[in-house]
Amino acid sequence: MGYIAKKIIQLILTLMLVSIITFAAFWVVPGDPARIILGPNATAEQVDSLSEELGLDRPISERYLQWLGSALTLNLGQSLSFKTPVNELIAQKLPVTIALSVISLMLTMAVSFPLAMIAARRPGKLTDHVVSVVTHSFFAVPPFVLSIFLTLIFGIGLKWFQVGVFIPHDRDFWGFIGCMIMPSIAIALPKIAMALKFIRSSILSEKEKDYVRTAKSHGLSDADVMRKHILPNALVPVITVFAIISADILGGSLIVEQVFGLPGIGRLLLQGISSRDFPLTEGIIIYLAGMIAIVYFVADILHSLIDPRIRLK
Amino acid sequence: MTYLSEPVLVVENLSLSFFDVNQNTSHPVLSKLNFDLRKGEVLGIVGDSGSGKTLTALTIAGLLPETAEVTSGRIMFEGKDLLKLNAQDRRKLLGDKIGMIFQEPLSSFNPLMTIGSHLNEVLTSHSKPQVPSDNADNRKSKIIDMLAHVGFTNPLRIYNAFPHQISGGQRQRALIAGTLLLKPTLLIADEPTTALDTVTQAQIVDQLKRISRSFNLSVLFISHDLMLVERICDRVAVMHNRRIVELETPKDILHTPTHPHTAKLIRSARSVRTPKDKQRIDYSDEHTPLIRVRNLSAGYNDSIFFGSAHHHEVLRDVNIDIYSGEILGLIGSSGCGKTTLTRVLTGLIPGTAGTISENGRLLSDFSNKKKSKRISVGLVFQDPYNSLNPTKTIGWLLEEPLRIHNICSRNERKKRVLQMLSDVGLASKYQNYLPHQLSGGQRQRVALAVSLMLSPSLIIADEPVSALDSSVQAQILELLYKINREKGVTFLFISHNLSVIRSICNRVAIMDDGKIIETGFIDDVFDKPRTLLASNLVKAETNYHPRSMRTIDSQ
Amino acid sequence: MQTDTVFFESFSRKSTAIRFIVAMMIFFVLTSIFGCRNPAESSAEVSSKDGIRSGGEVIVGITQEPSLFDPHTVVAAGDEEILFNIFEGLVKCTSDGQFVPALATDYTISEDATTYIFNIRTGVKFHNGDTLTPEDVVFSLKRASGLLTGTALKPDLAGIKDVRISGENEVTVEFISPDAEMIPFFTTAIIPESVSDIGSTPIGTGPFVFLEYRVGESVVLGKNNAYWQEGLPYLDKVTFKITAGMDAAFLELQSGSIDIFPYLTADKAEQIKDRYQILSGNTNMVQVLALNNAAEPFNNPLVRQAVNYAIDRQDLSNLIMEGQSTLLTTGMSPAMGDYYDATVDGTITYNPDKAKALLEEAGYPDGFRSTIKVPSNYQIHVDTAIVLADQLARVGIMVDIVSVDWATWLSDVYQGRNYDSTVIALTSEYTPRDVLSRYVSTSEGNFINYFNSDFDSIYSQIQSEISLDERIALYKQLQQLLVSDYASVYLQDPKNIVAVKNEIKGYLVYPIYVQDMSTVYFAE
Amino acid sequence: MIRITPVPAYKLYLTIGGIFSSLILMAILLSFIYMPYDTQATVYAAKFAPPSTEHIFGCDHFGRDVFSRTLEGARLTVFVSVFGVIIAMTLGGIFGSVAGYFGGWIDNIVMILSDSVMAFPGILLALVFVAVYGAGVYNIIWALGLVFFPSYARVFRTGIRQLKDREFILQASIIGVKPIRLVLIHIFPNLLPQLIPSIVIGLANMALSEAGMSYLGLGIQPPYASWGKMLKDAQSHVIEAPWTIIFPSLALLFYILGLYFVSEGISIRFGLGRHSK
Repeated sequence: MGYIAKKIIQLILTLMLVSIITFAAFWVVPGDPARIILGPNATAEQVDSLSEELGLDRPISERYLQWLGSALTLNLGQSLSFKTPVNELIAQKLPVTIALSVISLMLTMAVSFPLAMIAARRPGKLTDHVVSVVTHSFFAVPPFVLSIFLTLIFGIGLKWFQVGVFIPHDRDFWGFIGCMIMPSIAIALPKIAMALKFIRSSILSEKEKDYVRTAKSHGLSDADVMRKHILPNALVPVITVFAIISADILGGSLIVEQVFGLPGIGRLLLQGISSRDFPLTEGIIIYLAGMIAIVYFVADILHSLIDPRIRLK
Repeated sequence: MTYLSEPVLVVENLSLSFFDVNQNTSHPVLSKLNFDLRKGEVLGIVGDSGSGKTLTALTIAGLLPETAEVTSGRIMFEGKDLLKLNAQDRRKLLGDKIGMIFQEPLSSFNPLMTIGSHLNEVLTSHSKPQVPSDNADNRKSKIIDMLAHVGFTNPLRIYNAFPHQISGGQRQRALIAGTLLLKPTLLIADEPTTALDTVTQAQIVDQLKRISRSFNLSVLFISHDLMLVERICDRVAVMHNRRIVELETPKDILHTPTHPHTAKLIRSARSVRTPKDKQRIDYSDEHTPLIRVRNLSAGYNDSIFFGSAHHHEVLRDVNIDIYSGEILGLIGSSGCGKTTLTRVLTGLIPGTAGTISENGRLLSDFSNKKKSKRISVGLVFQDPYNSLNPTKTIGWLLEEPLRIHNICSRNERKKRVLQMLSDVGLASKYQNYLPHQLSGGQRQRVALAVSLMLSPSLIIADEPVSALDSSVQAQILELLYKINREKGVTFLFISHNLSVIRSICNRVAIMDDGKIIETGFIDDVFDKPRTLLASNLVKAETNYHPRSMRTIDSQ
Repeated sequence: MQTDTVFFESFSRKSTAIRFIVAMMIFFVLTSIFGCRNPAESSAEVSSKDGIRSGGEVIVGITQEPSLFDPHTVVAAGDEEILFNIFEGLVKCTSDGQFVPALATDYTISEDATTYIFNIRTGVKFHNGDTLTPEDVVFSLKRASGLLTGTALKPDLAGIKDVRISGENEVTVEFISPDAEMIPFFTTAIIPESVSDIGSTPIGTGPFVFLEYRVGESVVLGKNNAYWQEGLPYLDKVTFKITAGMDAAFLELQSGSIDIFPYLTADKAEQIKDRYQILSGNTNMVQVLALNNAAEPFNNPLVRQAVNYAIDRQDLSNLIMEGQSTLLTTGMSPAMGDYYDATVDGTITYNPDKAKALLEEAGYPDGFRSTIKVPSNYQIHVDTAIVLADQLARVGIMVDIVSVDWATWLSDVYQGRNYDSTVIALTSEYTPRDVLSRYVSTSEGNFINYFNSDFDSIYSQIQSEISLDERIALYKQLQQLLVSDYASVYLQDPKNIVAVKNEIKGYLVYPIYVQDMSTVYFAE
Repeated sequence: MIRITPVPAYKLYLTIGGIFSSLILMAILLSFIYMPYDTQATVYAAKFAPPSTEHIFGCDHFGRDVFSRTLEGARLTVFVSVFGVIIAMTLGGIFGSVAGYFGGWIDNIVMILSDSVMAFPGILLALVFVAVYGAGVYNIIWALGLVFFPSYARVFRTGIRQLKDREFILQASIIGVKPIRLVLIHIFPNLLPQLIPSIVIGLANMALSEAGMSYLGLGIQPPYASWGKMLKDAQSHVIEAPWTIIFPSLALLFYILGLYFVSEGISIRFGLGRHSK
């Protein structure tokens, strides 16, 4: 109980800090939202009247406190440029980003675990080296370049998918998932190298633990030793690594969304920043930071569920 | 009688080597081993680390690492050559016909599984279809029976416990229970008691002995402790340098060693126990002790979050006097507060109440929260592999105390380092070595040298020899002794090995649950222990080495 | 050895975890092959007439997020692209830059150019079914000109004194001062008086009806079946798909998932010409290397002159536009027709030696160091800056390119005027006044800090001048002043290159920033 | 048993890694000594010129020599990643050491601070940073340093917490070593096994992040070349001028794989925190 309470306090403090950092950033970044909305040809009067309409004439500290006050009631305010409640905008875009991240994460796991097991089967041997060199080659290519190549090969060349077609999840759920596959691959490929490296070394270090010898001396088959003893133990540190990877994936979707033309939260965020849309940006960042913090939180809980040494002191 | 029974295991001409992928070379680790093990017999294998005794065990069990290669010989077990069996058949023997227990009882268990599920695995992985009653309930009751059999009074609790929730001795017994579940014919015990404290050691060894008798079980007992092996084994094989150099009954080995290495082992085991003429120390009342600790309490704060702290008291009202020039022994079971006491004495953590004075001068008064001065103290740790910074050369490490206190010129410092190296019996070339290039004994010498560099009035030696091979142990004890006598350095000597304490200490203090419960001269405490704990400790020690004690006494 | 079999044995052991993993992998492979299908096949009912097939859907790629749907407050060019199809004014711009009556059937301008009288078209219906009335026209013009609230939503109409119904289907607009050039501004949208929030429920009289806007995805328009122009539009549905940028859009073009894409670069167009028709037209844009006339060293006319001679406009046009642009000398594009002063053509030519000499004369024999601030969201301006930097380096002017985001550009360069030089395209809607008003010293848009009192006085003269010929002459004088003062370096009027799928016809390229979808159809 | 590896694995790794890394190093050296073409010279006639003896890597959409730009890119990318890592490590080292050494509430504060930074999508922080202070080599280095410092703080903190109670550190503090010397001289060298891999990963991440930022238009300012910037510029010409994307990609691949191989070789050779015994 104390553990969870501590984590929740930490979560709240983190989110507070994140919102303050964002606020501070907006304080120093040049640019006037009203001018951006109206463009260069608008007159000063137009800009002023829009500013007043949007409440931009008030000092930013007052705006922040007001924002904070309503954020505590889970109302993130109204977007300046879209004149729509931020919650509504985020609710529209979040499924895309979450689906993208979850699929990428599953893909990373689905590929990295078997590969890591193959590599760790005989460390230092040819397969091991081949696997790590191949995955690291993917790691060495920026995600947007990977995205472009994937699009060229599978979208334009082989026509396995239609470039730029996006099917909203409320229209056709499986079609929506289908649109996420290629972007997910682009996000997941570099992460696989990272995950693989950690899982492999975790398996290898568990393999050398004394309990493995004990299990073998009890007559367990190698496969059983791997499945019942090595993998569960190897999983413990890997959970943390996957929490970090999840956070990375969330950040990485920002760029990949651009290439694949997915209307995710990342794109909304870039718009928020470039239009100096304070409530929108602040709202999205809080959501993203909250999601990342929750991922870490879940990782901690999982950790304690798997490992009795944390659970039962 | 055992000599007449048929052999269960015959090892013939067994050689093993390791292949180093990085160096692309192969080097031998076992050379032409020959021995046999009869039904119901306990065969001991002793030797220093690196002599090949553990590898012998692993070869028989078939648990060698991938880089190992059997280059010659055969291992006949119940009439079959184990080396000719395929991996699966070999595996089936393990746990069923051949049981194994290991040194480190904590890491021998998968931390994520309960003891019960570990033992259950032994049964399920050897499930025999012809046994109709093989179901979960039966298995559980079988396991609980076996746990009771190895001496657990509350087997159900152990069954449901996770490894970290029970003590080392309990884990080791649970492990033994696991190996016995399928009634094997051969048990390989690889240093099963080394990591345990004296009392538990004695219990486990007795248990093994009893089990061997009641199950008519052949045991291959591996240890570095000649005296321990002597106690429970029918025959002893001495390994040295990859070979078995001697294979005899314990009696023959002890009395008529034929190989020089055996003789050396015996000598070092005995020299520890040879009473020396100890320093004459003035314990009269008018003589102020070097260190006087009064009503010392100390503990730790478990910081939860931002200050809200929970204090956990470890030391309670500790009173202890250490006299100049003496070697004071400190005994106590693990977790009794010995380590905390050393931390407070060395100034690593503050106490919460009480005083420490040096030569009658008050140094620290924790009750008043006065800024305390440290006593000049050196510390020698148990694990020589961990007590030297692996990234620095020996010379650098020795020079560091002088350097940071800016004690003398550069050249003078170098000179003192060389002097100190020769004082602890190391050649001057070692100053350019890194710790990992040194043996355990050499490192312990360096550790002692480091703590001597600032000429402290007190050196706390925390189990300084327990991690070393017995032949090296004697040398290090000898060195401590020499330094105590020649330099007049005072020692607080912490150990759980009572015979070591007895042989080198002037006085001994017994600690339990954060308190000093008994202090006195060695002979007084050992012959007429006043407290129950002290008498238990002494009893365990004498049980443990009955014959060796006799040997010492008879000389 | 023994561990070889570990992995494969674990499969045979039917570990749930591994089965799950395998199932996931199969799932991914299958979905990646079959998952994504074309969402909608164009369903078109055929009503053939001159090879025009009525019906069908078209996807138009755009790169900017629309922000406002209120036609009177909209300023961003990207928004007007879309709104052109929803709203209409009394007059309408055509693809050749003419203004023809739309919701007005005809109009007359009084002799003194202070009164405009419009005859309102009858039988026009708004998208909500209401009929267009003269009251709607009066409401719309009053709203736009600020007669309702006091603030002119359309500053160009701020000179309106009164709007009134002057007869059956006749609306009269009175101006405070004479102005003969107001017709283009009557493109201002006519909106129904009954709709209170036009921004969220855009209802107009245009050929297409607003259906849906999904932030970051698309704006969807449907056919206005009751459109007053007989037979138009042809298409059932138009989707303006918001892409993440030119590069993302180009990938989609290559795969064919966008039907029409404007503002393409020439070399990109070259790559897709087998599937797309490449159309091009003038944009009436003035791309300029704007020099801050108030800051060192560009406050020195000699330096500005030197920079003008140091730039090789043809080379720039070749590199950036594959030559698909009109080179400029002054601050107006030849697209402005009669107003353009063709005599300035060729007065400034690439002459690096002269540039160096001028620099020396200006006191910079070894050149100087300076910066170009470019808005990073416009690739063309960044590219232009790269080429300019190279060309300027050849005469000793070392420029660092500082790319800033649009928001920073607006606040630092446009409003703060805190910069040495910048590359930007000056767009103008319809009139020469739009183009040249920004050089008046008091103008808000005069971010280059140009000051010439002659310019100011000629400009004020124009406003009261009624004679068209006189006005044209005065406009030409202004253009010459810009050249002789070397106000900035006028670079080019880039062509608007539009890719249109081969089977789609009827697309018209406008000289203004609009996408007219009413004439677009699928060929038989 | 048949041994398939005649060459020890670490030698193989070090050799390949050495070849890759030295190619990049040579590129940097070459860029200082001899640059075949002005990297910023725009030549219409050479627009999209394919690789030839004149331009061995071909030319880009402005007719700039890709080979020269790749050389310049090597300089910039390596500069950005190395100094980014140095800043991240310095900041992370200070914060992590303080947190790990003192523990308690200082630790809590530092960790919440670094958690907050980590909870930010990294690229976003860099984005805000660049929006405030403008793009440019030095700002990018600072932005990347700031984004990545929490992960280094964690490495240092965990390492120091583990080492702090190790006996040789206790020994050092008993003989009177002051905290700063203890951390710098006695602890840091022992962190190298954990630090070397995180430095390598850090260098790779910096190079990749720079590319990502360039993609969003926040990276290295034109007309200067970094590999990331070149890739971004080249992406729409993949089909007509594949050389504009292939060569910078290869350079990036060599850089990252070279680093990876070298660190792998080192860690196998010295058995740093690994399986090999």
